[in-house]
Amino acid sequence: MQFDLSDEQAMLQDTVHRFLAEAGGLERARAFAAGGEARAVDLATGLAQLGVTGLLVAEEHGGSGLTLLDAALVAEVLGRHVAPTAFIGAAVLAPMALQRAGSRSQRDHWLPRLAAGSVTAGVALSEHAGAREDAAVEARDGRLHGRALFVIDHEADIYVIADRQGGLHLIAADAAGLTRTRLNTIDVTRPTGELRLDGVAAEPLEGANPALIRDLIDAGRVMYAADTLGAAQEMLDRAVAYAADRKQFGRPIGSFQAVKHMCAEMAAGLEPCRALVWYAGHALGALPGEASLTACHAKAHLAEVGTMVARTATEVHGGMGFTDLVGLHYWFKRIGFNRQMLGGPQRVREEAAQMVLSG
Amino acid sequence: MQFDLSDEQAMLQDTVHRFLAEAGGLERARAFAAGGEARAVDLATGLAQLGVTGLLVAEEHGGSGLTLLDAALVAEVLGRHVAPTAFIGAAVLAPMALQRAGSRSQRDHWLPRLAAGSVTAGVALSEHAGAREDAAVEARDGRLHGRALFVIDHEADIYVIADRQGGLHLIAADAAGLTRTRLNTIDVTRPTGELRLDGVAAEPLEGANPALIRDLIDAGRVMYAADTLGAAQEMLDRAVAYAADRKQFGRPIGSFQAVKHMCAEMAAGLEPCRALVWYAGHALGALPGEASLTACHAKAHLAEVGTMVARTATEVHGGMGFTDLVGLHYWFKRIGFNRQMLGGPQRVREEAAQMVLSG
Amino acid sequence: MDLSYSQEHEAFRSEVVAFLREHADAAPRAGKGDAKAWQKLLIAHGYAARTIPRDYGGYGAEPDILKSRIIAEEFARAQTSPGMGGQGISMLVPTLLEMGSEDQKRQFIGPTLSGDLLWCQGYSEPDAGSDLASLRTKAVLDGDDWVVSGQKIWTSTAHLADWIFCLVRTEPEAAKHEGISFLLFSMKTPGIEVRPLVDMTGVANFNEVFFTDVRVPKHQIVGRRGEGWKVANAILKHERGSLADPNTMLSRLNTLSELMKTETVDGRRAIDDPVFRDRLMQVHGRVLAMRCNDLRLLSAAVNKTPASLAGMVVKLQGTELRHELEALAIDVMGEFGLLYTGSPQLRTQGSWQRDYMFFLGLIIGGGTSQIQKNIIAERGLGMPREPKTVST
Amino acid sequence: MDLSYSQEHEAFRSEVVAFLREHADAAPRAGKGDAKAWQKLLIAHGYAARTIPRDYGGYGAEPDILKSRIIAEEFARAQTSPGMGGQGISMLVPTLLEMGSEDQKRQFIGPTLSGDLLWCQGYSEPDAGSDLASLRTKAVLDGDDWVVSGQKIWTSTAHLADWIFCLVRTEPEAAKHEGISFLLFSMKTPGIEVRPLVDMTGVANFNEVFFTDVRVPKHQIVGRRGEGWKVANAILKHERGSLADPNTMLSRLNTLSELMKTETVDGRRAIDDPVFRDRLMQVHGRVLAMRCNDLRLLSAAVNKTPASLAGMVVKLQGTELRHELEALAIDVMGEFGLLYTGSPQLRTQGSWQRDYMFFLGLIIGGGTSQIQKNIIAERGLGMPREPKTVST
Repeated sequence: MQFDLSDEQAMLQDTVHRFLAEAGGLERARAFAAGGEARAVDLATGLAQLGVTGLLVAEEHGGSGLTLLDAALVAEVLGRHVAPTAFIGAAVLAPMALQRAGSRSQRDHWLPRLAAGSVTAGVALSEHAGAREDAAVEARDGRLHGRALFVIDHEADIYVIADRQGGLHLIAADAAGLTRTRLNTIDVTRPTGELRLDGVAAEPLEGANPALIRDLIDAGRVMYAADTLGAAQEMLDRAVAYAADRKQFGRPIGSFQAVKHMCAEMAAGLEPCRALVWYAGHALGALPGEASLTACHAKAHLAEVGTMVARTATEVHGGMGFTDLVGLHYWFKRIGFNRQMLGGPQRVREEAAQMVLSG
Repeated sequence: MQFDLSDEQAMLQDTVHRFLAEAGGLERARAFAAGGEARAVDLATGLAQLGVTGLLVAEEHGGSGLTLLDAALVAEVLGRHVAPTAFIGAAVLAPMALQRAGSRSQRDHWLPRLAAGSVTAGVALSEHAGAREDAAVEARDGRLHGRALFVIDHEADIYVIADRQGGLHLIAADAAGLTRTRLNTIDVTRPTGELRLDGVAAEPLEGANPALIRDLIDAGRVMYAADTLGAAQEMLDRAVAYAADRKQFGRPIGSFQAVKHMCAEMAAGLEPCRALVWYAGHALGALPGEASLTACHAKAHLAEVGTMVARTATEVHGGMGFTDLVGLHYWFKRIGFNRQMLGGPQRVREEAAQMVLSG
Repeated sequence: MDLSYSQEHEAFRSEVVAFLREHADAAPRAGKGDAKAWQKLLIAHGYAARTIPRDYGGYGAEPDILKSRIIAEEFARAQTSPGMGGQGISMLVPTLLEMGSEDQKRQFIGPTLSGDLLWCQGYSEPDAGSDLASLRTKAVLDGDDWVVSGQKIWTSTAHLADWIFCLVRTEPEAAKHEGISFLLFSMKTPGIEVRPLVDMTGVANFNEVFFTDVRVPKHQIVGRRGEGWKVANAILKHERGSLADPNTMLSRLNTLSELMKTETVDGRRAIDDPVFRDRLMQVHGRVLAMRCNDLRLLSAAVNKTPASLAGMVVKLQGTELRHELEALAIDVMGEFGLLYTGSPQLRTQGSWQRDYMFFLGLIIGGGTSQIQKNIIAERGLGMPREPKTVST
Repeated sequence: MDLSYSQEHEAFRSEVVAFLREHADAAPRAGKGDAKAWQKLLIAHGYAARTIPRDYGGYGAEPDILKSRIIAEEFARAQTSPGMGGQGISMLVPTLLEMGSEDQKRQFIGPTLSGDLLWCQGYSEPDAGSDLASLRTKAVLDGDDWVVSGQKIWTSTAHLADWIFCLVRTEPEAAKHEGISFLLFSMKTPGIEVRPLVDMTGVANFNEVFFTDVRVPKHQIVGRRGEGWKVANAILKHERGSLADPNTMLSRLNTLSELMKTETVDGRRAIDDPVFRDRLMQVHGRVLAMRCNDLRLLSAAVNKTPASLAGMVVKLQGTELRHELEALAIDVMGEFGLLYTGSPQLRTQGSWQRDYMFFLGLIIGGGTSQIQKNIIAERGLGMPREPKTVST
């Protein structure tokens, strides 16, 4: 009985943390935001070398065959550093899809490339977590038609695309009939986009089915929850540090009870979230009967607590939190982004209700 | 242009306030709670003498012909003193129903008695604000059948009863076929009950129709909102006073920022409620197009703010707030009672949504 | 991450289950049955007083947090009394083990464990709540006796207790934390008056206790004169967050779900109302988070790793969450949610309103939410303490 | 209770409506058109600078709060520019009228009203925010000039302004509130550097302003040396809660309702989702309360009756409420709610995200919510001030 991170897991987090800190942390995100890069190549390369891209890929395909909990732990660190890099689509959902539904030859071809980071995959399945504007993808005769919104890790070489029936397909980014549009969101660290598919030739993943789509969405939701955990923890830490440093009325503002209680409320809300994210990450692989429900709850609860922390930490920073100077808004916006992707809290709770109340 | 109380209205509130304070305020409620009295006769008599029972009754019938806003102002004072006395049914809804739907002879007979307080009327129409357990009253051949729950001012001589179709009927408390059951609620200051009607002979109010039922419910909701306003204001005032008096760590607890901010949050939430209740009370008579909507909003918003104040004021009182010693729970429970009667906040908001979004 | 139990622990669980199958009928239920006999049986099998040395009347096992958890889980599952509780067993016994004299251990622990000696706790006073160390009940040495005068409040079982463990001021000249001593004395001593303290739920869950020249033999002190604060803090260490137990909350939530399937408005079930469903799921998510947090605390205790912040937030979050859960149930029932003791249509014995109020009491009691937040900020997050104020 | 207007006021409303019908085409719109000519036309008709004496370039009418409200309402209804705003007109002019010398009034008020002189406000500093009186920008008298050095922040129109009204420390030896003076000077004076301050919305809504030996003629002081705090507070009195205007909120809420009729998930309109409906109505109820509160404040101002607490809560409640309204809109749009500047599918020009952040800025700015709560508690409820702390 051990409900805690293993030494290996702690080390994994620490390794990724140190790499991102050395790569510049917030400053790297700022540079990315300033524009000019489609992808932060240095981060992508470095993370690939650390094995992050191959985390979930089996060892036979050049990965390290770790679990979705390990992936969630990495997502947490990426959130903590507002890292402007592909991950949830490219390193979690795409390898999962290929591994579970790809043919032998598809796996042999793509998984080593994904693991090495030489190919980056975007993932289009948002419509299965609530289709906006009636967007949908239809597969007919080996070709895809329609429109996919809010593609995860949009700046990619290939895309894994879910069709309306729960099938999955691979297409190349330069395929004929594909129109890619970047959707500028508040979170400049994670490019998101729209795909318009006008009879695009696609390679089906034959093993795909609605249950796999469900698993992908569960996994994606836990990753967003974990990312928010990291981002919110960082905002809280910065608020506490700022409150110790900043003086008004001749004393650190952190010595005022109002500021203290704001920080205590953030900590009280956030600390149990850590265990919830661990549990939900663990359940994805190890507790199939609980995985969907805990994924929904982790996603929704972290969305709510994250929003509270994002706002409160900004308030603790006073005017400085509103400016670009301390860059706190990068986390604020990342948390806001995570809240809506793959279903806002209310939608996700209704899914949970259906599981709990029908069961 | 004057959005404020007139001198007469301020005087009305002050008169009722002074009477209730002299009658013992909280101690009178305690004595009532200790049991033994079906009605607090001293309060009923005194309020009748002050004209409270005849507030809405026309002068020709011995009342003072005031407005529903004036009634709301009285409800506020009754809430402030947790007065254990009939009002919303006996002095507001029953006279309204009789005045609007009664025949000449019914009005001539009953209104002077209601105004004088020699007859007290209970009102049964909760089913029109959400029927629980499928309770309902059917009128057939001049007789009433069925069951009415949560009768307002249950300890009465006569009852005004709404049937399922929106008709209204008068019955005597000692009518054959009537079974009255007291429903013990958390709020011991306002007796509530259930009527079982087994072919009870009833006198119809011929002018009744669903629009009048709607108006009665609107008026009742504003009265409950006003009662909560008074109760919450009293809780806030007591919390502020207690915080000034109570010392811990060598200083009044009111000098701690945490306690200060709890009080400030109560005040910030509650103060705009006063204007909302005024407006909703004024709208009942003067702005027919807005009356239903503002009644819903006043009811729901005061329910939410009232709940927050009830809890926070109790917390400011620390352990003392939890005991019976300072009696704070009488207001706490009265606010809790007002929250649910004639529709909890969520139901009432859905009614508001239907008005706003269809309009 | 490994949520499974070892073979040894699984075997232990089987043992407990077997014991319960055989003996559960002998357990007291709803106030009926021989509680003391049951307690003795539990101690004999190591299901109560498990780690207390045999010399003092316990079972004498090595501490094993998982075994303790297994015992608690299986007794809860079998809905069987886990033996006696109360402040004597949960707070005084561990304290005596740590700070008591050998004589005190031998005299008090055994009878306390067996239920022959019931205790109450004399801590809070009307003017010493959050600021407990400012307590004023005084004890003056007169010959071989302490003479105790003053008043305590929030004394939960004072009307039933045989003895009291009590904080008193013995050194009026010393700094406030250093003038306190920790006395033990019989509630039958002349000069003690117990008055029940009715609270907002309508029940006397607590008492006030008045002392007028109560004579306590000099040796009935734990620790030395002026060490009472230290002794009291040793006790606080043993106080459990069990009142905000997430498993209880989860079962309460299930009861609420069932209730929502039967409560209707205009013929529609509450469970089919999307707004109530959403509120229910908000609470559910928060309860799950607290349950995972609890698992983390258990694991940290087993593996002796730190999880201090995770522990510090339990009381604050748990009591608030439970209060809100009860509030939701009341809203679901609407006007029926208002009914209280004595009403024929009462739901779940009126427990929703009662617990709604009782958990507000718990938010306040045992360190108000404001004090909890101070602790989380200062000890958990290392934020600066408030500067000393100029006394006025 | 009488919400009707008198005949005189109804006649005045007709006048305003007629004026707007005739002239609205000449008003500047979306940054286009001759703003100064429009401003002059408004002053000439008494729809701007209404109560400022004619001698100083105003219209010279008696104050009439209802007429001012009617002007505001009708210009808003006609979606026509109500003339120039800005800190010069809204804050400096009233202050000069109250505290300025005759020369200052004649020199500055006219050009400010006509838009020929734009002002910015030099108050906050990096280390003087909530604790404004601790500001450190200093001015030292050297011959006939003040020599100003230091830094200001949150200076909203510094890059456009011709002049600045500025708080500086002139008496370093005096108590902190008594060492401040209020200076006026040109932003073209040598030694001033303006740096735009980009905020979380991605726009430079504010600036930092740096002063290096800026020489300001001695007579450009309002009030006397050391009276700056008094002068500043006279200004604060004139600062309006217009940023949390409930009528704006109501119109924003209507825009949101319309949006909810077109946003869909899985083909279902957001407006048909009961949980969103409930949240919308919660906000609606709160906005109505603030609107009624506003009516009460208007009435109190007209009738010169006190409504101090009702006024004190406006900033706190209004900014929080608006922030939550915007948050609801983002949730309603879901992933579309994330889109920001430059996206083709952007809703309402991205204003929901922008205002969500901007109103968080307003919660913080102009006295954080924490400071607001202190004020409500101490001045509104008369609670005891925090005791002085021992300085460390």
